[in-house]
Amino acid sequence: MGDIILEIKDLKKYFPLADGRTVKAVDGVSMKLYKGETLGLVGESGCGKSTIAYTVVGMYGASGGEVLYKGTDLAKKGYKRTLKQKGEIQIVFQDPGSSLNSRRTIEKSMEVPLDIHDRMPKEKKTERIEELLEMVGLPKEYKSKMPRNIGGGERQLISVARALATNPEMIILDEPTSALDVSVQAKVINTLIELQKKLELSYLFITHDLSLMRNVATRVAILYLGRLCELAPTTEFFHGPLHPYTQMLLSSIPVVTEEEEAIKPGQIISQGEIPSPVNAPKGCTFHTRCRDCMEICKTEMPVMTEVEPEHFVCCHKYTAKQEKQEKQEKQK
Amino acid sequence: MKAERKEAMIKNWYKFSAGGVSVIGLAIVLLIILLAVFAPVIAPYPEDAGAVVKFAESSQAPSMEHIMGTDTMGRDVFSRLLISLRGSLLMGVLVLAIAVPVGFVVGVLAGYYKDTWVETVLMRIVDIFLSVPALVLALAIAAILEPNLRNSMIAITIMWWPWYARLSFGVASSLRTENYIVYAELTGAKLSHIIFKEFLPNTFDQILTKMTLDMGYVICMGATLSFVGLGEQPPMPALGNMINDGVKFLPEMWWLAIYPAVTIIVIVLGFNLLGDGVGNIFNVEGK
Amino acid sequence: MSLLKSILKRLASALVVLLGLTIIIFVLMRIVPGDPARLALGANVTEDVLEKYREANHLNESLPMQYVYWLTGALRGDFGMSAVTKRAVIQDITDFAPATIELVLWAGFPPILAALFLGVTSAQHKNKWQDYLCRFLGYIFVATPTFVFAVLFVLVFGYWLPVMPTIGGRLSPSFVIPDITGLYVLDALLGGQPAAAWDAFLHLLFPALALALGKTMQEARITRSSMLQNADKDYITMVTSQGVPQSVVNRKFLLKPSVIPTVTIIGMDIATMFGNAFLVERIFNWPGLSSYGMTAILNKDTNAVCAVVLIIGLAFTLTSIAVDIVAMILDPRMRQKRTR
Amino acid sequence: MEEKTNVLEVRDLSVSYTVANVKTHVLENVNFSVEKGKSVGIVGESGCGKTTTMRAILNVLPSNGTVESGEILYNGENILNMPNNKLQDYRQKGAGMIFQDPSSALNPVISIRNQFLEALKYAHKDKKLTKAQLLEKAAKALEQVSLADPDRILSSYPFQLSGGMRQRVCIAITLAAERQILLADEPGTALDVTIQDQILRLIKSLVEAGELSVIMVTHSLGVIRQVTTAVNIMYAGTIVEGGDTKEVFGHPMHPYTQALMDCLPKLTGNGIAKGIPGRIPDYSSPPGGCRFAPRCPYVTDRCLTEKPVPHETGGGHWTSCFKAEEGR
Repeated sequence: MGDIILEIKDLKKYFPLADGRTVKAVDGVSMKLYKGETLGLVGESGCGKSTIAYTVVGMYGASGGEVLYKGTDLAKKGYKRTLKQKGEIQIVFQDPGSSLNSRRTIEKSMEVPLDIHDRMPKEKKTERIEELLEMVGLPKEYKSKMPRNIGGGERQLISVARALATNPEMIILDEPTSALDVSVQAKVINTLIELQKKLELSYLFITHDLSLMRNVATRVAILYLGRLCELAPTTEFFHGPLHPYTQMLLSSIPVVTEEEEAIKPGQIISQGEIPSPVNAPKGCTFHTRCRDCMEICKTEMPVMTEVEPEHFVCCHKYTAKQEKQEKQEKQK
Repeated sequence: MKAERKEAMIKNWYKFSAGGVSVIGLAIVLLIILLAVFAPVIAPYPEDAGAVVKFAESSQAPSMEHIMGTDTMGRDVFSRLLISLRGSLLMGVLVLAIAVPVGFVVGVLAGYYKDTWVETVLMRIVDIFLSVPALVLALAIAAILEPNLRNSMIAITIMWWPWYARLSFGVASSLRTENYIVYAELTGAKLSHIIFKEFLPNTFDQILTKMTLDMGYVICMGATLSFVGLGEQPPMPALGNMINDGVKFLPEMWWLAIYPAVTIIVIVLGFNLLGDGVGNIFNVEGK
Repeated sequence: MSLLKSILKRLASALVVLLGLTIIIFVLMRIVPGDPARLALGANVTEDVLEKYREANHLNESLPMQYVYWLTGALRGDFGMSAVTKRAVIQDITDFAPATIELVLWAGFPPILAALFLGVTSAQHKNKWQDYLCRFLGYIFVATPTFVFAVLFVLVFGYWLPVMPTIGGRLSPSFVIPDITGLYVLDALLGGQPAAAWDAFLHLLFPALALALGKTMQEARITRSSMLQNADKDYITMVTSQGVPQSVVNRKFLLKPSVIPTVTIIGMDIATMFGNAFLVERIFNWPGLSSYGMTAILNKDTNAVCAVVLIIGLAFTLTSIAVDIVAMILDPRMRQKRTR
Repeated sequence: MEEKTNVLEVRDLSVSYTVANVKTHVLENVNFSVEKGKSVGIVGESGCGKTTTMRAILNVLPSNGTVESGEILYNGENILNMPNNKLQDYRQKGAGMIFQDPSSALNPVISIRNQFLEALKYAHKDKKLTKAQLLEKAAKALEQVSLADPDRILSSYPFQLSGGMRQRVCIAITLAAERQILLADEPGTALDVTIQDQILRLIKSLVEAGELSVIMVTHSLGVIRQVTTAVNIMYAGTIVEGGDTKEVFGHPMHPYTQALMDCLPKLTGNGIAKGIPGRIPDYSSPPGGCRFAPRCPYVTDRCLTEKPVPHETGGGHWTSCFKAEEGR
């Protein structure tokens, strides 16, 4: 593994509600992002995946924990990000309809980061914009088009090009293709992969689509109700998912081929509903839907355990096993 | 690119003229502007727009010589009407030229800083101005100041900006979570960039539509003030004071009040129809 | 959030707004050029008298203190003396207010039904003659300033076709009716005098029409366009596709969401009517608050102007709260949003 | 083998819209049918005419849409020229639709309870059910779609529910009517995958119990494969390939279907193809020949001028493509 570019430590983000209750959107999440890798952050609605992204990128402060970017804690109270950091951490949003100002040309939209981070004369700016468009595989004539005149996939590519304008080190991809058709998604994803190789970018890829992560991510992290359930290198993750929620998630994916069917952990029928993050269940947040629920799960929060190298699970089933093993080893 | 623009023009014209009536509105508005601009040339008796007395020609019914008749001082109603258009249009333009930018900035700031004290303070101020009928406060302000055309404009401007603040507030507060705004923020854009480069183009449609409609309503309110003597002072003609003078001679000398009254209706109608067409281009619902 | 809680919240914000209004009014009152004592008492009084007046009216205190005194006075109903009528302003107001209230009530509420009827008819006969007629009249009426309506009515119904009662007043002098609510039509009916009620109604009719016509057509237009817009919405297609008969769809599913925009602008419209009443009352010689206010404005009777503006602000605020409550009942979404 | 009865049959359906005076030919000669107690899927990407097809089946096209030609047969009768009362009857008891967009399909100012009651009153009007019985059906349907607290849901207004809940309410309203045919337009798009799985299982079980015939349109090939036994691939308003679901997905023949399958990220993780170049054609002047021709890697002159017709390759699997027909 290479250098750590981003480390999140015990990150918490709570939102107070008008009626005095709080939504614990992110409740103690820790993970690392290595340079040049793609970390897939996967989960269903209300799991806090977007909240993590927005906290990292600085849309709002953290309620607790640290966000260490190259060793600097960005989430520290009162810390103001430097312009350089703002340029190095970029984001691509989900909705192609709203990521570009519909009333301004592509060129004008792409000038926004350039004017802030890299002031240059008009001609050079035009050159730079054309270069960026080329990097994402779009013809340079696109610069004078309006967003409504191009397709959703192309709009997302423009967002990517705009993010590249500040020479970022790390890009947060917030469901960049979930609003797109698969034939369009394919082009965007391939472009992202190429760019990553060429520019050594690190991606924090937020999505709900596990099949997509199988093909894109270096490592996959699964979130459920503000907490991390499982974190593992992609191949290992798909061939031996450990957390009961991960297994349920995998088995729920509709697939198109027999080969894929074979990978899915069979016979796990999805049950129950995702509880509201306003009053998340006590103990393990998943225990209300877990088919392997034990007494301890209802009261005690499990902790993240490394069951195999780089494969972390947060579940009493495995912590118990781990302890047993350790005990046995000690006895030996 | 040129073809694309041409296509957009054709499409916009189609949308504009879809109802049919907007074209009539456009024609009325153009006609009024032309008449106002060239009033001194067109008017048969341009000198009648002041303190002139021509007893020989007083109180004549409409005829070939005076197509809208003359008033008790023998002044040509048509000439006075043409000259009064200038003051009315000027009022519309100036009032909006001040009210719109002020309202826009206040509204966008409040919308952008929604749920903070900035919104509370700014929008409460707007609410206060909107808590009394505009006409009442405008009347009060105009009365406290010296009654003349300029002060009536000031009074109307003070009452008019809150509407644009409310409009811009609505747009800005719904757009503030749009990703391009968030992106500009995160990349480190200045507030002025966000207001004028991001919000302004998106508020433009609605503002332009409302401005077109409001031209008519501002002129109408100006006429109302001058009707009660709080606008342009006699002997200078204004739509309102001409009607007021004419009312005293109803019903015999009906032409004194009726022509200016119809003129106001036509002006407001023209801008209304035009505004509907503009709204159709942008898919904005008029008032 | 519960309906009650939303209403309370609405009331609280209205209170803040009214307080702000008093500040504006006070500032207006104080920017009048000249010495307020001199303005109130006239040119030919001695410095001694002026000083006494200042003392009595706290005019020597700082401006904020003056405001506090004025506000506490206003809250007790003490707006000072009118320079024109030489009576306590509050007395004038209580005398003149019912006439304006009666006028605005008639102009504001019954025409809503007409507006809804016209809007719905227009929408259901889209691009037929009914629709064209409604839209044509709508354009013309909306473009006509209220005072022009008033002048035209006086001309047409006063002189040419004299159906209007002799100009001025609320009731022909031959009738005497009990003073119960101050609303003459109602009072006459309560007093068992249908002929007087009819007479009072005729007096009311034309001023009320002058106030109402433009707004009514505006409301009709909004109803029409929201009916048409909603008719193509998915939720209408959904019930149609479920085999609910068209008439039931229109009545139960389309009408309710479509009248909400109309209801929400009624508050604004009634507020504007209070303003337009300033001219209408003057032209029709209607002895109301607005006509009183207009006289005060033209004579720079500051105490009276401030009181009238404040009272109208209050009336407007109460009306818009009432309208908001109706809107909240009709539209559950509004209970959550902060209104205005 | 038991006799096949088509409960619904769409024949040569062509639909156009008029937008700003321009006519767009969206659907072109669409043909498919659903057997009693079976499920049929239509897959296609956004803008291919899936929703238009569904609306046409219920005769609720938007006001600017027109059926140019074709017929839609319900038990042998064309619903496009049915008298009003029969059409009403068909909508009440024949076919019902789950709308795609849950945020616009529910009336914003009417409580969920009343929306249920009104719909169910007409759907069950022959049975003379009481209000309580109707509400019981509503509650049962809500439970079926995994909404735990039916009473709370019933007394809510749509804006008080999350997007996923609203979508399930829409599904429940349609299911509770117990019609013969269910038209499901993207029934899982707004739902989380674990919840979507529950809904799909429910629909599948209803079909398997023989209670229901389903036409499901979606962009997700996986969803189609999970629920339906027959599939139609739709591209730009035309159906380009059809047949048994497993067979079509196992051996796609039309270049569009093949490209679509390649673009789909799979759990096996063998990468994603480059995508399909170009965009869906402009419906105001669609290609004269095969509508996929401008984007097709195997295009020939014939494809540009001549419209391909369905060509069966055995086992009910057919495709409209000259490449398959010529055996290239």
